[in-house]
Amino acid sequence: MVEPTPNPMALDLLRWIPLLPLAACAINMFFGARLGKKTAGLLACAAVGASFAVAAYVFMLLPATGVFRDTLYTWFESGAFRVNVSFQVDALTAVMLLVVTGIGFLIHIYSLGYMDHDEGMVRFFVYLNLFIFFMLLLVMGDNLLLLFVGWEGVGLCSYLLIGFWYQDHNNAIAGNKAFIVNRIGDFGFVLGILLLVTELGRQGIWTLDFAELQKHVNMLSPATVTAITLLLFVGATGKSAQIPLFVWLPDAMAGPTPVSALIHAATMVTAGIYMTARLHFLFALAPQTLSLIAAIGAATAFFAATIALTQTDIKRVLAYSTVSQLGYMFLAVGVGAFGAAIFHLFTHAFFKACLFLGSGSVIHAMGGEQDMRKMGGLKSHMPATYWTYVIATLAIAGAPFTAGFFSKDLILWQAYSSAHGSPGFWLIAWLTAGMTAFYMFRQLFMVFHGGSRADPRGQAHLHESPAVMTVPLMILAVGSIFSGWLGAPEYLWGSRWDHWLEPVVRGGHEVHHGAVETEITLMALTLVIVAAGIALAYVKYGRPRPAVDQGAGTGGILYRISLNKYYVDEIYDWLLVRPFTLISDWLARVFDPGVIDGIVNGVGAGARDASSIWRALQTGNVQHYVMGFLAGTLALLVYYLRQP
Amino acid sequence: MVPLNHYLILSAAIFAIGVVGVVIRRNLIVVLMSIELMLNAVNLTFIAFSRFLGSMEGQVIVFFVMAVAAAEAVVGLAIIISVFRHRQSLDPQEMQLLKW
Amino acid sequence: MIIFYTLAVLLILSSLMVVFQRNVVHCAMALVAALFLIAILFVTLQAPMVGVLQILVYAGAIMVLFLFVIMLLNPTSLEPRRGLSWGFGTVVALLLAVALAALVSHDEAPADPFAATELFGAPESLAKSLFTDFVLPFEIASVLLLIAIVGAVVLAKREH
Amino acid sequence: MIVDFGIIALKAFLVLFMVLNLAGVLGWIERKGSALMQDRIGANRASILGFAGMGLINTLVADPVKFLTKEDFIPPRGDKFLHTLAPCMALFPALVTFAVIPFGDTLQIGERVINLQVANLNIGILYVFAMGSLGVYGIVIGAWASNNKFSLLGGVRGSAQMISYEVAMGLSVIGILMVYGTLELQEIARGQGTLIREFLPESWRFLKAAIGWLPSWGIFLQPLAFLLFFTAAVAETKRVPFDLPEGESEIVAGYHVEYSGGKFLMFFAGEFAEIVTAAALMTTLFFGGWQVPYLLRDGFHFPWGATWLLPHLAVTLLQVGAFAVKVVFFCWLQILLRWSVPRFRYDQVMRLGWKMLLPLALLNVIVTALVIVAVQQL
Repeated sequence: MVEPTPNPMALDLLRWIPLLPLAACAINMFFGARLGKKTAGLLACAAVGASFAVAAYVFMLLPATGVFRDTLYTWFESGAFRVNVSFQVDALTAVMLLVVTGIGFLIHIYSLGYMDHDEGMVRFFVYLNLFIFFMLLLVMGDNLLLLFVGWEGVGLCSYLLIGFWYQDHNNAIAGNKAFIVNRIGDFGFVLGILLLVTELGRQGIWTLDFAELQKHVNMLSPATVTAITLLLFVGATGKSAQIPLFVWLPDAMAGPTPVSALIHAATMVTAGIYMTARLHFLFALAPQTLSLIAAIGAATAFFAATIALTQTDIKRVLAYSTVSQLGYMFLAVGVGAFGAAIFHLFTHAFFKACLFLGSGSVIHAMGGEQDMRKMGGLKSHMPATYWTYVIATLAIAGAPFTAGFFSKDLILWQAYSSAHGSPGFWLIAWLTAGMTAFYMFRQLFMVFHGGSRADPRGQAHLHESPAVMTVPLMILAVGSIFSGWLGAPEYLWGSRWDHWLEPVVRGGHEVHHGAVETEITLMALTLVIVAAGIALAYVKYGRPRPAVDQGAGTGGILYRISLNKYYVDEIYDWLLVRPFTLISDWLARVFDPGVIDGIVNGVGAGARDASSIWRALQTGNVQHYVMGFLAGTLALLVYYLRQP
Repeated sequence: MVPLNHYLILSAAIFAIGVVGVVIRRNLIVVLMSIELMLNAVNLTFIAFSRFLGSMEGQVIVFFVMAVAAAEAVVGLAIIISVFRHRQSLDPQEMQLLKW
Repeated sequence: MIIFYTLAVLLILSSLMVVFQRNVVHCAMALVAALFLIAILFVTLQAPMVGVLQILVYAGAIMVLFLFVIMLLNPTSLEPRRGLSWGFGTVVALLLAVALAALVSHDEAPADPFAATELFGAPESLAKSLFTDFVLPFEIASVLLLIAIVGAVVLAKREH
Repeated sequence: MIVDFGIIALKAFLVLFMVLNLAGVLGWIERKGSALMQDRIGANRASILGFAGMGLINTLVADPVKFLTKEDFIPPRGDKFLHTLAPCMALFPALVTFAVIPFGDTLQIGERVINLQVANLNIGILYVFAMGSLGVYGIVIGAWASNNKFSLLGGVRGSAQMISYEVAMGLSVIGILMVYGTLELQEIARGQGTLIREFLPESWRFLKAAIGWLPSWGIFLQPLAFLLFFTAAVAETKRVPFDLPEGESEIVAGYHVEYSGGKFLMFFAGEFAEIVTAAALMTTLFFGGWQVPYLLRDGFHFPWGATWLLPHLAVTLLQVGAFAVKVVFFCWLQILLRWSVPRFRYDQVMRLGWKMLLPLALLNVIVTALVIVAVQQL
């Protein structure tokens, strides 16, 4: 069912894409202190910019159905099983490359301004470069193991960056939470990889190369494939914050805002999507898994959206919206529309990064204040931020002819029309779209419109961010409009996108297109609910009024549930954390001292008692030893004398 | 001319005397000296053999034995000094801490 | 002939003094004497080089070191009377002597020495074999001595 | 056979006689010389029938008599045997060393060729050092046997100092051995009979022209070695500025505090004998021994070509005389030194020995080896 992928062309250029950031990271790590903040930051940006240039160049070179490969060396080889450290670039990877390096570059520049006052700036850029390196490893690795290395690496960097301001205990806690939750997911991921290897090995195929896998995947029994894909998906839920492992992402907002933009919106959290798309040939063979993915995606999307409705922390709103958008992507994956998923990933990277950076700019202006209830009326103070924010908001809400519009509609349409899709999925996604529009505009109004609710000193402090921060915002804003136009539906100028990704995700689900008028109707419906959402937001928050937050159905049970995020954290705490801590506590206090130490000490004591007799021989007196030595020599001599 | 055996017996006797010193003396310095005595007994055998078998190797070996003996004496005496500093005594019987 | 036996007797006497003198310095002097006698034996065995080295290294350096240490520590109290061990030790040692003698002296041992040339035992020949066949042991010995020096300094240095 | 033994015995007696008398004379030189330098009159009391002979009577007659007639005191808690043995051990090495020092070339009487050297060992120089190394015992044993804290201190100082400087001394001579390629002192002395140009390769014309005419003495071929050897030798004699073991002003009289009478005389004589030994060694190793510049077996051969033939006996006498003159000169030099410089501090002595002489001597060895290799290459 799968034609062999075209033979890869060697291109030594590739290795520089990941290696440049790594080099910058190393330099800053060892000499950053001496280089000074400015130089270190510029160096980091330069490195990422350079690798972006290379990536763009490679992108130009890349023919429609081509694969570039650059093998550095053989990592390890045991018997027939051989893993290379080698990079490959095909259409899918190319897209990811552009997103990672491009947006990464912009965010680096933005960070120059944002982290200006922070004395940990050098450390920050070291982490950031390291993250870029691992992310590139993740998307460029030509085998599952390399991908996994990158996967773990980005997890590590995310941990480091969430806890960047480790002086505050809560940040450290948040970092731990993210790391641990990810570990749970990664555990499943590892199991999946192992299962895959062993099962294929059983068939005599020892490999992890994607190309090889694609060739031989049909050797596996459906049940096995289902198991593997499920396990892999567990990993994906961890990394991409899906139910049930999404809880870490909102807390991850403890990190600096550029980090939230880069890692927890644009790139890392999409690793799960990328992984599923990369292994689409595998997932395509497991319909049950796909439907589960679709269900979870839809659920997450809806669920997160409902939480986002009521959050008051500017970054948390964005965080939940990220979760929700990721849900969209998984929904698309679930219905077999990998192309659509990647497309939304692509556009989402732009406007979500823009939103985060905008919020960062706002926080910067508010002097660290993140509570939307204390904001308002910033429009006049920071126009650049405001307008870019508006554009991004429109984009994510799915206003016509913005990026979000195209990608989201594509997903909705696929959810409805594709073989795995169903009206149910469409309905959920549709409602979610409405809520998205509502909470995004709620945020917009609360932050930028109306009168300022900040205390006088804060008002005095208000200022537009420097160009180094606003310029990236503008670029991203432009991106969040036009990046979508690549994937326009058939009834408009038609999609470059699918054709572009065709060769890669071919063998995924042939998306059979339904009737165009249906598609248009659905699109219209979406627009309606989006408009409704916006209108509602305006009614509730748009018009200037003194204290905003008390509105919005105060005290409503639903409101409180949503505000408290469905008490998920508390539930997990009761269900998992508490028992776990109790058990380990018991082990530490009772089992370890009693049993483990008991055994160890018992052995020691036994030896000691057993030796109590012979110990007397060791008098510690050298001359006694000499005596024994002498006796032995004598015995030997006598023995030799008795020889004839 | 003196036969080889006599040299060997002589050195055997000296060696044994040295052993006695090592075993019975309760003064580390004397013990060390007795060891030197034993070494010299061995040297004597080497030289005697090299003379009677007409090969230089014996003398070469003695050369090395001397080097080793020098090193051994130096380190041994250094140890004795530092031991004596801590416990004003040279009696090996009083230095029995190194046991169970 | 006579030389050898006189030397032998003196040698044994002085060695006995080394072991059975109770005064450390007397022991040391007896040992010096023994070493000197052995050196003379070496010379009679056509090993003048080694003999002189014996005096130079043992009598000249090592024993002086011993005396130096004896004086440095100057153990005021004479060593305690020997414990039970000494009777046993002597007996065992005597046995050892007998056994060794019995072992080493067998009949086919050459009675007459090898007809030595003029060069035998001369510095040239010794040096030749030292620096050709035994060059590696030679170097190792030098390293050993270096290590010994360092070790001695470290050990004996008074820790401040 | 008998005659040979007779000759050897004669040589031995001659040497001993010369050395001991020289030692005695040195005592006189020391006292009167110091008086001269310090603008005193010095020993002048003792006289026979009014004849004092500039103190000669004092030092050569009165002093020995006084020493020999004094009570020989042995400390009560001391060790009688060792206390008596020590002075002998102090004197013995200094004297036996002379056995291998050549005081002249071969003397030919009839067809009998007599080597003007008591014993010709093929390991001569090593023998010298071996004997020298035994010199320590005199001090150490004497110091310990007198059971006196000052003498003990002196003994400790002495042993440390002598061991330290023996090392430097031995290493400083290695260069000489490399240059003349032998251990035999007689050979070394003969090796110094030629001119430096013999040691230089053809290609070094300028150097040959510049210094080629010098006699090939050790001092010219190994100047650094001489300085080192001289210093070490003076230190070995335990005289000012290296008289730490005695150090009157610090530890009364050091190792021979408790000595009097004949034994003290022996220490005294031993010290002067050591001076003579050192002088003789310097002469033999660095100043051509019995060589007279340009004097060969059959007479003088000057570098500019002139020759002046002499009879064998005259040549021999000249050479022996030259040897004697050189030795006396170096004795005088050492005594001069004693009255010219102050005493080192103990740490200074150790630093000088281990941190200056030793490294320099090693350096000298290395450089010499390199030069020799270079010369052989050319």
